Amino acid sequence: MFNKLDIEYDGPPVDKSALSLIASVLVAGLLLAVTITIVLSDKGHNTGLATVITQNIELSGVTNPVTAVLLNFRAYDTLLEIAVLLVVVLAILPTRDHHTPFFKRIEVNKQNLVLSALQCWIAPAVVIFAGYLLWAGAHQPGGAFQAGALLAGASVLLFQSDTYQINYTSPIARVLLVLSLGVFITIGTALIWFEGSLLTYPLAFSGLLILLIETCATVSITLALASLYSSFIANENLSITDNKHRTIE
Amino acid sequence: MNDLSSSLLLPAIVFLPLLAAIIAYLIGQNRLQGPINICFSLAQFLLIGLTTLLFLHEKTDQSERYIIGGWGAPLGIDLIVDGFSILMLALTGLLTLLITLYSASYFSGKYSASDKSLRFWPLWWLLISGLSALFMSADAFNIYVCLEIIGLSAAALVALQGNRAALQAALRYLLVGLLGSLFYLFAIAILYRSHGTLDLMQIAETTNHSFPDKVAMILITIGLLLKIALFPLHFWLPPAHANAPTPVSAILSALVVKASLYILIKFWFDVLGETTTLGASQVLGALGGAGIIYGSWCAFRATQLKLLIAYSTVAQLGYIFLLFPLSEYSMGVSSFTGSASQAAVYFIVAHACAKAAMFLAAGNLILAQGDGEIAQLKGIAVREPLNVLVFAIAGISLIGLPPSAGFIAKWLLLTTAIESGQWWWVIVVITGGLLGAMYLFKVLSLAFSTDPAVIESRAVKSTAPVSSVSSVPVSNVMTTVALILALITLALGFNAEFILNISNTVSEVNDI
Amino acid sequence: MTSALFYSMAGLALFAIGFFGVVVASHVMRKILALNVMGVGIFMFLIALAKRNPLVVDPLPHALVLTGIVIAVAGTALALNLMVRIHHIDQSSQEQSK
Amino acid sequence: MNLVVIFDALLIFSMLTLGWMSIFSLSLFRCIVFFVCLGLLAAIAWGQLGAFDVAIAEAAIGAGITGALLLAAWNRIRPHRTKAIEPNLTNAKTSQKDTKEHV
Repeated sequence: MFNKLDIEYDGPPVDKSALSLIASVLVAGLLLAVTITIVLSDKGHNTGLATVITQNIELSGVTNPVTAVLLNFRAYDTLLEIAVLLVVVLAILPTRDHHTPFFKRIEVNKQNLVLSALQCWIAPAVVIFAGYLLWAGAHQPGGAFQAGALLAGASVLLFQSDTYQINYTSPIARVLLVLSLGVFITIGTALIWFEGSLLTYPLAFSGLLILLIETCATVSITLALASLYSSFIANENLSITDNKHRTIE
Repeated sequence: MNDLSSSLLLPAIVFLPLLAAIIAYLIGQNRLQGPINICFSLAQFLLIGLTTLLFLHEKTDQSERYIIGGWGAPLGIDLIVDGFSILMLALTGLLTLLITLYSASYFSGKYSASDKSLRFWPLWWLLISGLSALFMSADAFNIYVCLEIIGLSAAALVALQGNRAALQAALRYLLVGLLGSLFYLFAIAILYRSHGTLDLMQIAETTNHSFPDKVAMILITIGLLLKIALFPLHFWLPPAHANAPTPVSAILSALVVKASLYILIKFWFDVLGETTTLGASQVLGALGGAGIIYGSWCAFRATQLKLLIAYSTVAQLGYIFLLFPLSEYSMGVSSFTGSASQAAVYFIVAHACAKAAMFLAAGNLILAQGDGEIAQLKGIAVREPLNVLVFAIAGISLIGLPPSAGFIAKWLLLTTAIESGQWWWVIVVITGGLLGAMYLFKVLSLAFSTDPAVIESRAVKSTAPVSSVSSVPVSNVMTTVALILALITLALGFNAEFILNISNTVSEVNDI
Repeated sequence: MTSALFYSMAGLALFAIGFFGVVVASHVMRKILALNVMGVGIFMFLIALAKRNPLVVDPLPHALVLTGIVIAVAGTALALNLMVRIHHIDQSSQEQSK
Repeated sequence: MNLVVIFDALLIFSMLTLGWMSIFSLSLFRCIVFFVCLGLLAAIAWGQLGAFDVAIAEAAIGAGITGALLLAAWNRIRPHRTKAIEPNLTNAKTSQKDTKEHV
């Protein structure tokens, strides 16, 4: 079923071989029928972990339960999840440093009016709103991932034209990309000394530490998502050089 | 309270590779890259070794838990270590050390483009941290995250080679991996719905014959079988393992498929053990048997050396799946105890060492020959005697001839099959062994052929290289690492009691 | 019958549609889209599951879904990158043969 | 109450349709657009279910960033790009921008 991997642009949406088609219709239908029966028949556990979480929320340092789960109760998951994002960034970003500065502004004569208006007005507003989301994540919906995604969206907008450029392979970008993972690991390990267990926040500082980790996470996630986007826009040269290398088969 | 559950050791096993990944990424192109990574791998090996020794020393009859964040099971995430996972961890530590040594010279710029190493090292360490985290995880969703780290970094490592075949193999591998994880995630959602917790132990305590648990088990099995590449779902494995850089092939065959297998065994026997049925385990066994025959046959017909070894992995995975019917039958109730589980554990260890040795040796031979065609290997034993020796030792273990780890593993499997009265598996195992002997001797007889004309023509060819095939002298380090792995395979065969003792611990632990 | 039940069934249906698409669709990008649809289906199932008791909202599945969304975007990016690189190689080899 | 049920039913129905069309539409571009719409509808549905955190994340990441990535990749593999690159392969950056305008 994965033997055929088309990349040609045009082509029928469906693989022509009818046998696999019928088989998969059957499988998918069966799966659907079976699982729907479960949902209808089984009552299951009624509330999950909701009660435990509400009981412990005061010990977590934040009042938004989702943030408490993400960055306190199940912080280890979040740490590994940031590692997942790092895997993809490492796999995609060009390896060679172009030796241009991290952030660059180029004056372009001919400007797209709509785009520049967006850059001037919307982008700063998005940045402020992202900051608000990050800060508000402690007690109401919001948090590092949403803020990071918003900022990444803003930067996609900002770097659509060539006026601003970010070099994602420069040393500063490297440091910022691994910042959240590094800070997370450092805090987590340091807490073993102070509190005796991994990622155990002391009650008095937990809110502060969570905010610190979230801020770093926002920076890294923004940069990671924006660099993923930029790799599709401008890595033409990279993939050409990649092919030229001698490969050992 | 004992040392292991309160000490730094368990989280450090996950965090050290993460730290290594960060540092490897930050220092970038540097002469120190190799030495630093070797230091990290040594540290990781020592950490895991210390953990293993502590675990064996304590001789606990229970699994050890490490509580992260001080919250405890339903709310937070725990790390858990029992006999089986300590064995997998020890294997990870050993292979990390040896393959890192190998890669340090493989990626030193002599054999591959230097900027490949820039991508390789961070991804390598993230893969290792994913594997270590997986073997210690006690939380169903945490396992999902670990599986994704492993799947994504493994696909990225396969793509490192950069040619079309490797990219296509990596893409297929990635898509299959994502599909498998989605099935697993769906099963986790169903489990959480009916049990209200994500902790494996707590799910195991409340599990019963209920319908949702059965469906969850089916979904988990389908998803993980996709990732393990059991027979009808194996299509992605040979190209991915054959087209990856040599050290990556070694770790993929030795550990990455075993990681999914580990999770499947854990769910099948420990967590959702009550939902499994005799029929289902016979089906898995039958698929494994078909995999043995089909994989061996494809290996016999392969023309590329690495493709042959990759198909042999498909066959060897089939042997491990015989565990499911055999253990079910011997115990009446499915549990990870008894001789079948010992055989499976021994098989996993033996195959990991032998297959890693074989891939490394094959990589060396291909480097020396400049070509991956099996037909080109004629008479190579004269020029690369040590690597051919490694290949032969690993091959003996894979076939299951004495004295090797593979022999003991197969012996255990055969005796279990006979004891439980399931004689048909004996036929499958013996046929698989014969087919294995056929494809491995095909390679070896070519390598040892001492037809003087051939050697002469090779010598002439090597003095005046005309074609695009370029041969490089293989560095001593790379040969030595392969040799060490092969010797470990032999030593496991001579000194069977050592591992059997550990696997005794395994069965004791899982008995509880 | 609560609305959460409807939504969880819709999630299951999306999962099935996505799985069907992964198996049947021929283009890589369609397969990637189908995997994402499957993901949305599972996330929907999880979120509906968090609301199955109309009085209590269970925040744990929400956190799981947040993690899952980020992982899904990471996997999608890697798959798209590999696809683009294969396409690039195909294109340059076509140009060379011309 | 009745209105809410109708709203839910409409939402679910349109999501299923969009899910189907985002895989099986004839043109890849439409597939991507439908997928982004699916993400936005999913965000609404999750808001309806009380998961505001996830709704924000889905709208921003699931629909926004994924959509942008898909569109960028689509732009790289669609056929007429070959003609745009050929004349000035050395200066890929500008041709990039030219084709960008056509989107």
